[in-house]
Amino acid sequence: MNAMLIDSTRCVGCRACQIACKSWNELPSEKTQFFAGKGYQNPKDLSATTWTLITYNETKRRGRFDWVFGKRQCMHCLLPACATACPVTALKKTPEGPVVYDSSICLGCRYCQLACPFDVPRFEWDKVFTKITKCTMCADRVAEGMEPACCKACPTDAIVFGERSKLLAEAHARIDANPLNYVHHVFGEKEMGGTCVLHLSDVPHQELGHAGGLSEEPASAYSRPAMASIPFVLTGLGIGLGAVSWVVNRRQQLAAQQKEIERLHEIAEQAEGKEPGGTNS
Amino acid sequence: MTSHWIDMIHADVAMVMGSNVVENHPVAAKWLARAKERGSLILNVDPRYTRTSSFADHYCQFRSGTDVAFVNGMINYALEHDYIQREYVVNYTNASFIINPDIGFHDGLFSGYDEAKRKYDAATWQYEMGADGMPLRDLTLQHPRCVYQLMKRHFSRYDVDTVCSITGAPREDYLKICRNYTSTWAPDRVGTWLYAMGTTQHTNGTQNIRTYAILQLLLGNVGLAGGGVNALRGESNVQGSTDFGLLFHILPGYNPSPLAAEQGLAAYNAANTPTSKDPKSANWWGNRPKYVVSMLKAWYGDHATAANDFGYDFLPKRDGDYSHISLFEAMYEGRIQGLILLGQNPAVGGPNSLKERAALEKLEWMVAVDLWQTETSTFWRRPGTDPASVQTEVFLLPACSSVEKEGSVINSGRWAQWRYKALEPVGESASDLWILDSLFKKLRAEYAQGGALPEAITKLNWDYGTPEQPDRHQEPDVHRVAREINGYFTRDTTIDDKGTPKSFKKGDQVPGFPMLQADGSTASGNWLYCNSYTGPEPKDNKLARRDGKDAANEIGLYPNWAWSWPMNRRILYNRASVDPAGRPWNPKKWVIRWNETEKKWEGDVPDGPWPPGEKHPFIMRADGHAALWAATLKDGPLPEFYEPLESPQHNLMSSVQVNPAIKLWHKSNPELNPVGEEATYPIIGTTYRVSEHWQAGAMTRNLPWLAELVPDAFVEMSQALANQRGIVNGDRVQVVTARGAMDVYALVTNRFQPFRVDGRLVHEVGVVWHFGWEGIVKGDSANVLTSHVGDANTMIPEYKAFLCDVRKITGGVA
Amino acid sequence: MTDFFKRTSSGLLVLYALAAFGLLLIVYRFVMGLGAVTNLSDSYPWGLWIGVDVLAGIALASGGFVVAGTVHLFGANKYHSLTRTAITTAFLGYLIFIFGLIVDLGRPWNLWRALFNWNHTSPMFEVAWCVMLYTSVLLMEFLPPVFERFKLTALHEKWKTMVPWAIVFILGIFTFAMTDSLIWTVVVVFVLLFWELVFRAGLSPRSIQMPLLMIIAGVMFSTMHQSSLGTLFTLAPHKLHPLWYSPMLPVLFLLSAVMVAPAMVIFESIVAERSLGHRAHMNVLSSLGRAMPWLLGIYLVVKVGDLLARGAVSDALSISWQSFSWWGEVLLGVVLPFTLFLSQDLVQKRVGLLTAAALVVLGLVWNRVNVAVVGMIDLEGDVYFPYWAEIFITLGLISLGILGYRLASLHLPLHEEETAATH
Amino acid sequence: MSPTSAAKPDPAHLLERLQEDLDNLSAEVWQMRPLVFEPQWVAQAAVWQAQGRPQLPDTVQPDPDAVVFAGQRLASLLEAALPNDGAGFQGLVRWVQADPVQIFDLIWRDQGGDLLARIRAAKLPEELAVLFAVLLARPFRSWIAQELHAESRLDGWKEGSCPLCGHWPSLSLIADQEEGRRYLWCLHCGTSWRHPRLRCSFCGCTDQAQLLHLHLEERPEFRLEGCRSCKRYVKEFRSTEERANLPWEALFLGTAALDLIAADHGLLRDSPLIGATTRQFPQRTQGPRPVPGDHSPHDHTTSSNPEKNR
Amino acid sequence: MNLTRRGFLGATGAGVLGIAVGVLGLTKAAGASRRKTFKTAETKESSTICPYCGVGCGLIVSTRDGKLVNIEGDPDHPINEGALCSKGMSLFQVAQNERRLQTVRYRAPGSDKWEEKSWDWALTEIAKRIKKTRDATFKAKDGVRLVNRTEGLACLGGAALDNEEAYLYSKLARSLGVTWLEHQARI
Repeated sequence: MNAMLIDSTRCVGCRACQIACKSWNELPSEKTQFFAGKGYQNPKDLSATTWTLITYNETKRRGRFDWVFGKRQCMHCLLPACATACPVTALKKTPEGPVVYDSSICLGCRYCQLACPFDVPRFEWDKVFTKITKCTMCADRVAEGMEPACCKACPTDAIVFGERSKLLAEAHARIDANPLNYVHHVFGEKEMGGTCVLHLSDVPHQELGHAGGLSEEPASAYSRPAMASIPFVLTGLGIGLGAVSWVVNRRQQLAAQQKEIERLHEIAEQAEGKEPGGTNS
Repeated sequence: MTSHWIDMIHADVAMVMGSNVVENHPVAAKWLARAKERGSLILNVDPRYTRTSSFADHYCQFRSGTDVAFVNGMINYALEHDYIQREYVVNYTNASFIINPDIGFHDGLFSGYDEAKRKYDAATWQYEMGADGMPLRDLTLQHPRCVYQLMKRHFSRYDVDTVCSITGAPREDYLKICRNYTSTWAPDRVGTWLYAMGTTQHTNGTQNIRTYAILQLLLGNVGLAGGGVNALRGESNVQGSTDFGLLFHILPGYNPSPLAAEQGLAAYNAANTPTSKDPKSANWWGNRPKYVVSMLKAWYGDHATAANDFGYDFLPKRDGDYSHISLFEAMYEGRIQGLILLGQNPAVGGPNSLKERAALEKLEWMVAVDLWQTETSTFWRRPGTDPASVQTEVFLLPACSSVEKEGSVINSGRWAQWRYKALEPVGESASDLWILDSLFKKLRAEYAQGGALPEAITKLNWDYGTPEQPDRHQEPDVHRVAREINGYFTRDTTIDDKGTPKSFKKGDQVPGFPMLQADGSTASGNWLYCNSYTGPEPKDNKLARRDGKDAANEIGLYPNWAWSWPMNRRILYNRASVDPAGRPWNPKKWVIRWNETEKKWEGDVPDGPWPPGEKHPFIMRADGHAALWAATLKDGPLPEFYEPLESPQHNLMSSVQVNPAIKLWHKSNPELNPVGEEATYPIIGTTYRVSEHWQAGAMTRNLPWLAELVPDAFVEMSQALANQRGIVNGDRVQVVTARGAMDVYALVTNRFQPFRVDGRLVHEVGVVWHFGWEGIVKGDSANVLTSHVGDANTMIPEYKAFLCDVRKITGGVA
Repeated sequence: MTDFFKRTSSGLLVLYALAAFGLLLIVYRFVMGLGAVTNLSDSYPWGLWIGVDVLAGIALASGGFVVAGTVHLFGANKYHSLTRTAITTAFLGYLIFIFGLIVDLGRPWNLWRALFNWNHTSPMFEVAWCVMLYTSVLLMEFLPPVFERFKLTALHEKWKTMVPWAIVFILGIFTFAMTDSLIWTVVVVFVLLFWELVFRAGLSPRSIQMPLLMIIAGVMFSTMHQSSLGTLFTLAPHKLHPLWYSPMLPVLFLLSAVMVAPAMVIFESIVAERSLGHRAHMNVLSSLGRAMPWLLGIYLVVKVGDLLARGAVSDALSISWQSFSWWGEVLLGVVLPFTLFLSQDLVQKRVGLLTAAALVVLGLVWNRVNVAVVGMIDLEGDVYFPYWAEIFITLGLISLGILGYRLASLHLPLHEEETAATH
Repeated sequence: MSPTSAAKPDPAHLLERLQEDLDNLSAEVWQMRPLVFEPQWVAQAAVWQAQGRPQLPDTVQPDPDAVVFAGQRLASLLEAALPNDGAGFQGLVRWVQADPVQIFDLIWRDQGGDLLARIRAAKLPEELAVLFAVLLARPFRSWIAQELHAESRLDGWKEGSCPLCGHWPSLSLIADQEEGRRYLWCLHCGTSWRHPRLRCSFCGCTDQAQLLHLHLEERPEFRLEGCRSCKRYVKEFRSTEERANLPWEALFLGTAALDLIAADHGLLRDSPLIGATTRQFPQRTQGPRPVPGDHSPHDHTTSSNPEKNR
Repeated sequence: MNLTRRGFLGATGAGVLGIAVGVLGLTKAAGASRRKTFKTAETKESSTICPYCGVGCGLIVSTRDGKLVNIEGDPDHPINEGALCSKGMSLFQVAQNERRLQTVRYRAPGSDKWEEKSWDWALTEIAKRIKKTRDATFKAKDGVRLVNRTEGLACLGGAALDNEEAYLYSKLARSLGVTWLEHQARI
């Protein structure tokens, strides 16, 4: 299972990765104006033509002012919320690691945008023949035995590509090697059931623009109880409704027969009344 | 750079001052990161908290323009605590030299200052010579007039409190920087100093570098692995264009271009060839006549004979100052009719851009050669100009990019590397080589019918394998040019090479510049590059070598990768990295080592073949010793602090407000050269670059992906200043100086903090200068704000400190 | 044409105008893309259309299965007269919903993909299947009046015999699709077949006008997707405001759908009576009205109980748009109608019934909009307000629905007297 | 898909199984401890590496019964993997079973000429027989490589040939995960070593105009790097896999189509199979190296200079 | 890496083992007949140095029949070891950019637009103008001293020029007697 380890302490904010991503995926540039973040952040956020973004954050670290850079992109979760949500499996997790998207079967319902806890999938609002766009961990390059374009471009090796277990070990080794220099938490190790993009940082991860307060269970855990109950509810209803309607209709039928019988009696009595003094009961 | 990029890894402490290495040389950050992993400290001193500061271990802010005060204080700190490598200083620097008895320094001025001419007479700064013609020395460094004592007295005025008051640096940060950096005085610890335009672009730019050199020499860091004074140059071949003399004051190989007073080659040689009586001084510039003659032979070939001084008379003799500022001042006065530009964009990059753009209109014709339609090529239709009123003819020739032509470039670390041609030039673009070659062919044809001094052109030795009629599909043979630069024998000669006679045939390539002769038997376009192309075949082109084998000392010299001048030496002055007996100061990271048994040097190419102790290490200096005391500079033998031309603060060190030796253009050419006062322009302004754009911006603002990252020019200011002016992040503001104004966005940030200077708060703002009216993203260059005032020695403009004001643009005024 | 304008009442004119304008905008949407017609963005992928057309639309169409269920399954024959109108409303409601969904989908031409690319973990997958199949069930329920109108008795008889087997088949596929396991499919099919045989044997087949199995299927499908519309939002714990987010969302959605059914029927009958002149049987409606407080009460208890259980009371008491909107929904939508329905005389009068029912319907729509739009928190603080075109398209669709209903009730024997006449 | 293999399972499965069998064979032979590792080999390896000479110690002789075992296992293994087209193949199996030690001895002491003579005498399919011999010696050489390279470093080695056994590389990997660095791989001992890109591994020519990269139009990631000056080539591919667990043998056999392309372009396959039989120490001359001839039999006897060919 | 997924075996046309067997000459006849002409392409790779800052990073440019295919960092280059910064990464867009100047342009005095001209015309005109300006402002003597300089002509530029180009530019300018010779090193 391939993964990426992004160490924001090594990132110097040169954004070679943003260019490499646009270059390899041939994404057009956006009309941007001035800056969006606290530093030179552009464009403002991920978009249909920007699949990865360096965030510029001014913060305090150990009492001193610091300027730290985070990298926003698809986290390629192990059990992705978007794949769980997508009604037609247009988004699915591949064994090699990347979560890939197939526009030929996508409905465009945008449920994946709602479900994604990291707010990553983007939609082409301005086009008629639209599709969902997001970072694909360069699945085509990985398939050809190459590492993703942003890993290849990073001059200070802040982004490293490799086997997830190995990268996790490397991340913890780095934390143990200089404990003062890192927050003792690898973002992505457990979030939403664990992701294939792991972040190391010397400031709390939320300050780098990463989503906070995420649970450790995968998204499917939220919808599983309801979805799992379908067959039981179906059968239960089938039996229950059938029984109730049977009982009620049976009773009504009997009541109807009873009334029928009584009506017959009345007719019969009226008929007797006309003859010698019927015993009107 | 005296060392090179990879060498930074060996630094125990790396000082980044006057440079934003992480933003403007990002890949260098890789080597600093590895140094950091090895546990070395990165220090960063910058008016603004940049990406380098966030990368560094310690950061200290200081007011733009006060670099001399800051580092003089560090020198004083080192001298006071005796953090100096004594053996290195005594043996290898001129600390022990005695100075002329009449030397004096009073109230900020050295002796010999002529107020009217604003010039020094350096007679009183010279060494006191002994009877044998050798300078007097006191190795105990006690003599009151020895350089060491003069320095102690001079720098003692820069105590920590005064320096912090001038520079606005917080005291504890300043002390932390001093303590950490001066810790490299120990022989086995070494510090490297990385600087760039932040240091040089001041009125006392040269003295800024002098302070670094003095401190590095005192700490014994020059010549060692992980040491040296390293200028991080901004362009891929600015080192090469300087090596080949594209500056008014030098010819290729740093030989001075002839002055009007130097009539004839003999006079030139006499004036420019230093002599030394000290047998132990190599005085390498003593070989200058060989190099100049060889160059002239390369230029004028057979026509250059001893009789006609090898064509010396053809060279133009200059009189006065022809630097960039004087050039545009002359152009403004209409004294220049024609301008040829090869890949330069002064309309954005030049200081006081409004005056320079106005000057361009005075031209009759202009030739611009570039990859893009630059601002300079369309100055005639810049915003606010009526093209009809501009009578200049403009030729805009399309040049091809670096991947569409073959040739070599030399990087900041003096590695000359070969580039292969991967693609055909796009459209009708052509390489600059072809353009120059074709232009010359046309000129030769024109001058065949006569004109002023036609021989200067027609007799040029110019044949690079292209037909007489230029044809774009026939490139000049770049290898032939490279071989001419290296140099060849013009006739069969035998030379004694260290005793053994060696004979060469006519046309053989010269193996190295020690073989160059002054008698015209050798020709070499640039002596520094002799040894770069030592054979007739492309495989002898050392610039194209790609062998990654490291030298024996395994410190990342990579001697077989490409080639570096001189003679493939990777670290300059590396003889200073060993003690007089030849033992490396720092055995763990030795650069060169004397092998006693085999009687030869190991490791890097040494500064000269002599065994240890036979020659002083600083071979390019006449006396062979590093210059703590530099008598050749125009504004003082020792660095003295003066305020920038436009400064909000009077000089606390002396009554001399501004560098006494600079030319004051606002007095000689007042038009469009006003100087702002603090009253109307209270805020310090500076200019800088961002990682995503490059120089005048043509090469990046025309690229959609880079344009998207930094789309607009902006001014960065502190939160305090923003609050004071009612400005919010993202507002359109106007930055205005006495010379010009520009509308930009305001980036309010905590990365700028006000400075406490002389007890009061002073604000500083910084503006990015890459922008112009061409390209995908447009704007204006911060150089409409900067002024025509330059450094005393180099005339480099003072971009980094001026006075400005920032006003919020309210309402409709967009 | 001119007399057409004179003849139709001003109200109808407005409906025709809205419907036409809505259709025009829909065409514009498909020419220019979603961005040109909506204020939707990456932080608000779902807006008014999902809130109103989808969530509220389906909930309000619950009348169909609730009324049919109570009448046919629970024997409450007195509401018999309402079944046909309720089913018509439901059927038209679902058609409008599907049309609205197509407008909202980015790539509607792939809708059929849902049939072949199965994803059992996705609530949307279940909603898609349920809606497709339930619409077909509704179509079946809707057919009898059509047969009667066009006197296709042969078809009617064939319909009666074929429907049960169609239902078994539909439910079979549905179960298999949902569970991907043959065992469950067999179980469900067995149960249904069992009841069908029992019904056939026990009750006289002919006498039952409506095959019970179809009604059961109607109720089953509705329970499925009314609840799974709620499950949709369980996947977005980090985005939906704690006031609405809860694991009980499916139950809340189902309960509110059931609760609004009678109110919708009341509302629609009274309105239909005014415009179409069909006498609404006050006694039937008021008895429905009397059932309302029970439903409102249960829903309120579950909703508030769930809020307390999740400890989100503090959010309710805090000052924010969300809390105002929550209180509005609960007070106006549930508590006020609860009190109105309790007062005996009000239940008798048309006006009273109409206002109370309208309030319940309004409350339901408000709840759905809250969950889909108001409750969505955006980190960067963008605020979403529907673009005017979105509103007009929604109005256009609703008016189409109403016009459809009007057409149906004019031409089809939906009402009591008509059915009696043709019997 | 070619007719013959239609019946058989997809060739990739075949190759994958062959790869696993070969790895298992090496593991089994290693467990038998056929060789005694002498510590001074490490020091000697460092000295030889500095001189540009392969590190394989020459005075070592694995014990014969390990060789016999390897021979049997290899024969059975190839029988399963390769299609048996009539007589040619059966003869080979019998030839191996007859006297594996003799074959092993020839290949171990790199007596290529004698080995070829015997193969031709037995009228066996030449290439496959040599492949068989190489695979026979492979476990023993790779064991030494394993032990040696645990201690002695390889990064000082700048030659194009194998640092351990001196043969020409059979495959070239571009390790994209390590910034695109290039590693060459030797079929004979399984060693992979770092070698610069844009440089012919055979003649060291760095004139980039001479180098060419040919590949199938739609599969650019599998290509061959050829050199116009010395007319030789090596097959090259990109991967982010760890070098240790790459299926090298399967890749070598699987990319045979590239060999065909090379032949079309007049690049001589200085067949590592034929080349295997002679341990040339490539004298790195800057210019094009004399082409040692392709399939045509030529004198494989040891080169004239004994000291060189130790 | 399992081979089947990679599918490269299939892609090489015939069943590879058949080919392998063929190529290895096991069954020479079979091998030859199965030979399929493969649609091959040639990728040329060459090294270059980044035109932006002074670090001098190495890059590898790959082109396929004259068209730029990819630019990546040069892994064997000791300074950048295959890494690049944002500007280096964008070199692809310098080589392929429709905003690049592709024709010779001339602007007549007072005109407000460019005219497209041929190279030959432009070079001839420029040579004429240089000659006119040089001859007009050439000063052989300054008083008694021989100076041979022309101050009417200024030459700017070339920190991005190659060394060989800078050398020829310096040689040409000095031969013309130009003293106004400057470039970016001083600004």
